[in-house]
Amino acid sequence: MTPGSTSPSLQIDRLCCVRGDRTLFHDLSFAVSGGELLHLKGHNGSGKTTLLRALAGLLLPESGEIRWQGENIRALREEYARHLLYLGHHNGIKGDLTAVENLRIAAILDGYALDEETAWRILAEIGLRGHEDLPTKHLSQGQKRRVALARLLANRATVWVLDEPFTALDVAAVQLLQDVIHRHVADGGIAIVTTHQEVAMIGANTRTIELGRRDA
Amino acid sequence: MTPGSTSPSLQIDRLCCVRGDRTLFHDLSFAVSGGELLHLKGHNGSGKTTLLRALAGLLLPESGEIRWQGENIRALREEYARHLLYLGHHNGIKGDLTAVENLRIAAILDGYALDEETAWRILAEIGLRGHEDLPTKHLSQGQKRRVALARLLANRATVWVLDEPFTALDVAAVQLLQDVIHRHVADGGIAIVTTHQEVAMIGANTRTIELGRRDA
Amino acid sequence: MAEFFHMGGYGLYVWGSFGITALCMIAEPLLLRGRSQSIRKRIARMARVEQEVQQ
Amino acid sequence: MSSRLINWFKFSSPATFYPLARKISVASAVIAVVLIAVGLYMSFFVAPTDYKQGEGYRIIFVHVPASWMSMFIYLVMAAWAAMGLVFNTRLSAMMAQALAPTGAMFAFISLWTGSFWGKPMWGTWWVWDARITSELILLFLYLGYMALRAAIDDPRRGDRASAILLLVGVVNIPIIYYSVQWWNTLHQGSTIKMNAETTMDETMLITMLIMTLGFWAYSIAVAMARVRTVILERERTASWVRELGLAGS
Amino acid sequence: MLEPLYWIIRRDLTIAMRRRADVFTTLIFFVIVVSLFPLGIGPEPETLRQIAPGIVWVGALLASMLALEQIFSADHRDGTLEQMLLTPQPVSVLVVGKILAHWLVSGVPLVIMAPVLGLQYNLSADVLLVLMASLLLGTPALSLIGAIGAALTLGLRSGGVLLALLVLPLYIPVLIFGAGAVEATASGLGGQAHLSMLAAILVASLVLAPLATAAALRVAED
Amino acid sequence: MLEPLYWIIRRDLTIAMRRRADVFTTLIFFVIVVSLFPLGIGPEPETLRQIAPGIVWVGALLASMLALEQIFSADHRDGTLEQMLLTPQPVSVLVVGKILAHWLVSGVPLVIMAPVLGLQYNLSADVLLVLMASLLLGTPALSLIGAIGAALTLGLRSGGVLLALLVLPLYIPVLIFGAGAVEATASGLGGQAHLSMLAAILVASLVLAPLATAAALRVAED
Ligand code: HEM
Ligand SMILES: Nc1ncnc2c1ncn2[C@@H]1O[C@H](COP(=O)(O)OP(=O)(O)OP(=O)(O)O)[C@@H](O)[C@H]1O
Ligand SMILES: Nc1ncnc2c1ncn2[C@@H]1O[C@H](COP(=O)(O)OP(=O)(O)OP(=O)(O)O)[C@@H](O)[C@H]1O
Ligand SMILES: [Mg+2]
Ligand SMILES: [Mg+2]
Repeated sequence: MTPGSTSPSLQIDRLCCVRGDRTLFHDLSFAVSGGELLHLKGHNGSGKTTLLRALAGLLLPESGEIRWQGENIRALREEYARHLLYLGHHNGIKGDLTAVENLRIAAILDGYALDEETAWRILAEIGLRGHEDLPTKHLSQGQKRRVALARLLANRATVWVLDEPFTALDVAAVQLLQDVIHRHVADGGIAIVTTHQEVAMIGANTRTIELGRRDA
Repeated sequence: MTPGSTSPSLQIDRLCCVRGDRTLFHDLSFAVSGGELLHLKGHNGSGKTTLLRALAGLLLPESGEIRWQGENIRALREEYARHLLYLGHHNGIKGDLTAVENLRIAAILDGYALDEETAWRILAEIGLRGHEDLPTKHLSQGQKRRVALARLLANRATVWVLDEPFTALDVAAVQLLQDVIHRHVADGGIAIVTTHQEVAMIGANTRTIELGRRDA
Repeated sequence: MAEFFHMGGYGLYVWGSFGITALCMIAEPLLLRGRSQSIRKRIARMARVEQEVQQ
Repeated sequence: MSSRLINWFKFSSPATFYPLARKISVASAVIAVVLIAVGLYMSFFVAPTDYKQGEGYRIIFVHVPASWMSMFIYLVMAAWAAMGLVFNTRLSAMMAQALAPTGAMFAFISLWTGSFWGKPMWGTWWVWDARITSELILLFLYLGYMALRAAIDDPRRGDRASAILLLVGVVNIPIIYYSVQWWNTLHQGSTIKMNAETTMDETMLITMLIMTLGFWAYSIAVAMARVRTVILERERTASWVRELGLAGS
Repeated sequence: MLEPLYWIIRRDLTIAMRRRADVFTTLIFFVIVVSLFPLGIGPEPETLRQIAPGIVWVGALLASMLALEQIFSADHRDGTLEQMLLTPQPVSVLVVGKILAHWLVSGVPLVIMAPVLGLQYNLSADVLLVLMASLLLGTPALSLIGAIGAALTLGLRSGGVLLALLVLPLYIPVLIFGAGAVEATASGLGGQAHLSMLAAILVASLVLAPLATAAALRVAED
Repeated sequence: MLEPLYWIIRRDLTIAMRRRADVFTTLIFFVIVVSLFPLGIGPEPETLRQIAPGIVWVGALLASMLALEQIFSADHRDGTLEQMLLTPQPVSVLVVGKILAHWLVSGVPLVIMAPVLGLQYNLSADVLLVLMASLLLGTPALSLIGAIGAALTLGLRSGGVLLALLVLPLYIPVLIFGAGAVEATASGLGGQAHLSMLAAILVASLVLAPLATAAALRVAED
């Protein structure tokens, strides 16, 4: 899945994030490289979402650096975006477009073409058969989440940053998603995932980082 | 928790709900009475949210009746509302008010007064100490959910209708919430809960209803 | 004949009025026909799909 | 009494009304064609030339019926909406929905033909006369109703929301009408008044009546045809629709 | 019945105070729109004075309508509206509370600001007084009528513009009598009759609008 | 660079077509606002003809501004905007696409409708032509400038009104030259000079606005 001469690597160097009055974390340093799954843990409000948004380049950290292949992601911008796939609390799909249209437009903006047929196949794989050409606003919570996750199956990005991807999914879908993530990592990709659910994220190549300490 | 001469009972009679083109369920009949916990299961898109909204009186079913103590809830309206507590996918809290203010205003609209002190105690109990007087828009996903759930600790309603209450909660909070629900049921209340997480909702007095069948 | 269409100098106005009225009252049923046909086709397709599924 | 009530509710079911609507529609269409043909003939060949306005006055034969229909249809829609809210019958809302485009069309025709009349008579396409202004507002009310319907995806929700809008609108129509009247007459210097030319010739009156009845029949025919389409659109999953066997048509 | 009314108003005013910018933005919109016209029309004082009542009133009407879009939408989005429909309080009471709070925040500043704008157009003192009176009677009616539209368009994507389409035709009587009162005073005819009509409209909408709004809210949450 | 542009436009036009009502509501808002003024001002044809260019232009300006509120907000709420910022495409290109699509849907109908409204105010044929030309040059400039404001106010609760506040002052030059062109033609002076100024504004905003908007979007998602 990840061609490229050197192994991909993401370095976090003395990162510090502040929201409102509170310093969520500071002097946070770690590195993730190809083939690793990073499971980010922490109680509610410990700063997981904040960290992930910083990793995606959406949020400017207070201090510290995030480096992709040795270069600051702020400097790389579009170059880094080519290798990144971020899924946040929002699904990032348009309610007025069908699942197929959503998937294809996302692919084109990500810089590669996805033909209609492949899109249908991927949606079927993720359990949306029969719902492919409904405007997604008519889907249930879990179905919408699946449309968003379908991008994982289509995408060629190296770094997956997933914020609570398992919410709203039923048991079958959780299983499927776990498999997809493990396959991505086995292929040499990077996955950074938060989840409160004690799902089997624990594999041979899983690292866990725990943020925050229960305060008061 | 539930005073009242007769045991509370909620009857669902030949209910049929249609969304868009699809009939989600029809001829659905069951009854829940005091001391029972109903766990609603079903894959994504099977109609759990739809059913819960109908039970809360927010959604007009295509046909069929929902009866509280033998009378249609459409006829009872405010009378039924007095006994009901519904928590949906939305948290139903104002981002500009603090947790304490949110809790107190909800109580007053529900028809009982909640003094400041009790509100603080409840919020501490649910793990929000130190965040009580921050505007809730500055809280994290899980913390917001906790503010919403604090109403369970303050409320005197008999029927709890909870749509995926465990989303976004960390492990400690999930445990706490389970205890609260079980205590409510033990006290003679009714709880109707959906969740995809295989949490220990299974107790002595738990009934499970499974909606829908995986289509295609 | 030409005199009839001339309408004593008011030709543009009289025919402009009657013309638009006629146009509207003819176009409306035609548009409606299109709408009716498209829903009929859709129902027929739904029935066909259903049969295929059952087989 | 009770049997009549049952009968009524039977016809308020879309499934039973569907075939009935077709019969009504066809019959009205025939009547409309005949009446409008007769009306047109009389408009151009029987009615005499007006001594003051010359041939131009013939516009009256479409203008006035269209104006009347546009106002009348709104009232009928509001009545259906009220019935739908009270009895919770689905068909009522569908009837209101089916009438709206026709009503809007007549409001538009009224404005258009009025302008085409005003230009030769007053030398301008438009004046801010009370009646003209309220006809314009009526068109806005129609458009608002249709836009609201179009914006709501769930048809049952759309039914109830647009019924509320119609009822609010119908309460306001008289207020709007009189306020506009007052606004216009209290104002100094309003130039021209739209006045029905003295006494109307009897043939003119009869012609106008025939055209009005023709428009009326036309409205019924179109509304019934449209309500059939609306029923199909909304009940497309119902078993009775599938049993119609529409595959061929 | 009065206690929940009080609390709803208090709640909404608290929220408004936390975001003080909101209060001013409606006002400033009003000021800008009214000041925009001389730029579009040209600086002739006589023409301007003649059209002043109409322009101030149209400005107030647009400002009030735009502000109205927010009256329920925030509550709808975060789920608090849904919770309000599930309380044992009559919905129309809650609606009255919300409208009243909204008017206090967005309507009253318009009434206070209007004379200043009137000065820009060279209106005399007694005309300004009538202008204020007409706005004092008219803006609550606008809020009440507009709330129906806001409830009907709740959650629809094209909310803002659709609201305008639904509500502006219903605003016309208020506009006519409001601007009419000012103009009549300016031309020495006395605006008494117009003001009484405005008062009548206010009373009628106070009775009917909350019911219609409550019904529309129930539909919107379906 | 052209392919993503094409797809963004296509995407937004598809969505607009799925909700055809949206296209018409902006238009109808324009029609209603312009028709509202005579009700406030009075029916005298001479006064009305005099103020017509200003009113039509202010109407177009308000309609365009209201429609603009939606340009990014839906994408922001459902998270697609966030995703767009994370694509390898230059953000300003995506912004140009979105603005262009938005203008096609909301600006062009205004240009086409304007002459009909001009008729209501008794404008003559050549004046109507200049009115259309000025709107054809002016409305895209309004969209471009307004997009900056829309991006800046993204996600703020008081979005609509705040947007008005930020954007209206920037609209003033467009309004002055736009209405000025029409008025100059009506009074026989010829609107050439005004129209060239409008064209200059359009070019300038075409160069600068997308960059500013892209920067503002990055800030909004922080
Ligand atoms: C855009 C312009 C116009 C509009 C919107 C308009 C609208 C209307 C409406 C709504 C009515 C029905 C009123 C009622 O029955 O009470 C009507 C009737 C009528 N209109 Fe017009 N009108 C317009 C222009 C004109 C002009 C220019 C004339 C003639 C000079 C005219 C002559 C009449 C006559 C004679 C009637 C019948 C009056 C009656 O039956 O009482 N209209 N028009
Ligand atoms: N916009 C904001 N302004 C101020 N403070 C904020 C903001 N967003 C988040 N915070 C604060 O930052 C802290 C961390 O938030 P974050 O969303 O990163 O937590 P999280 O680890 O993702 O929690 P959860 O598990 O509940 O999703 C919270 O305590 C919250 O109070
Ligand atoms: N507004 C709507 N319009 C049309 N169809 C809808 C609408 N809302 C939901 N549906 C359809 O109804 C079905 C059931 O939705 P519902 O939200 O009740 O599912 P659910 O069981 O809660 O699923 P989940 O576990 O994903 O939350 C879905 O298949 C969806 O397509
Ligand atoms: Mg989080
Ligand atoms: Mg659900």
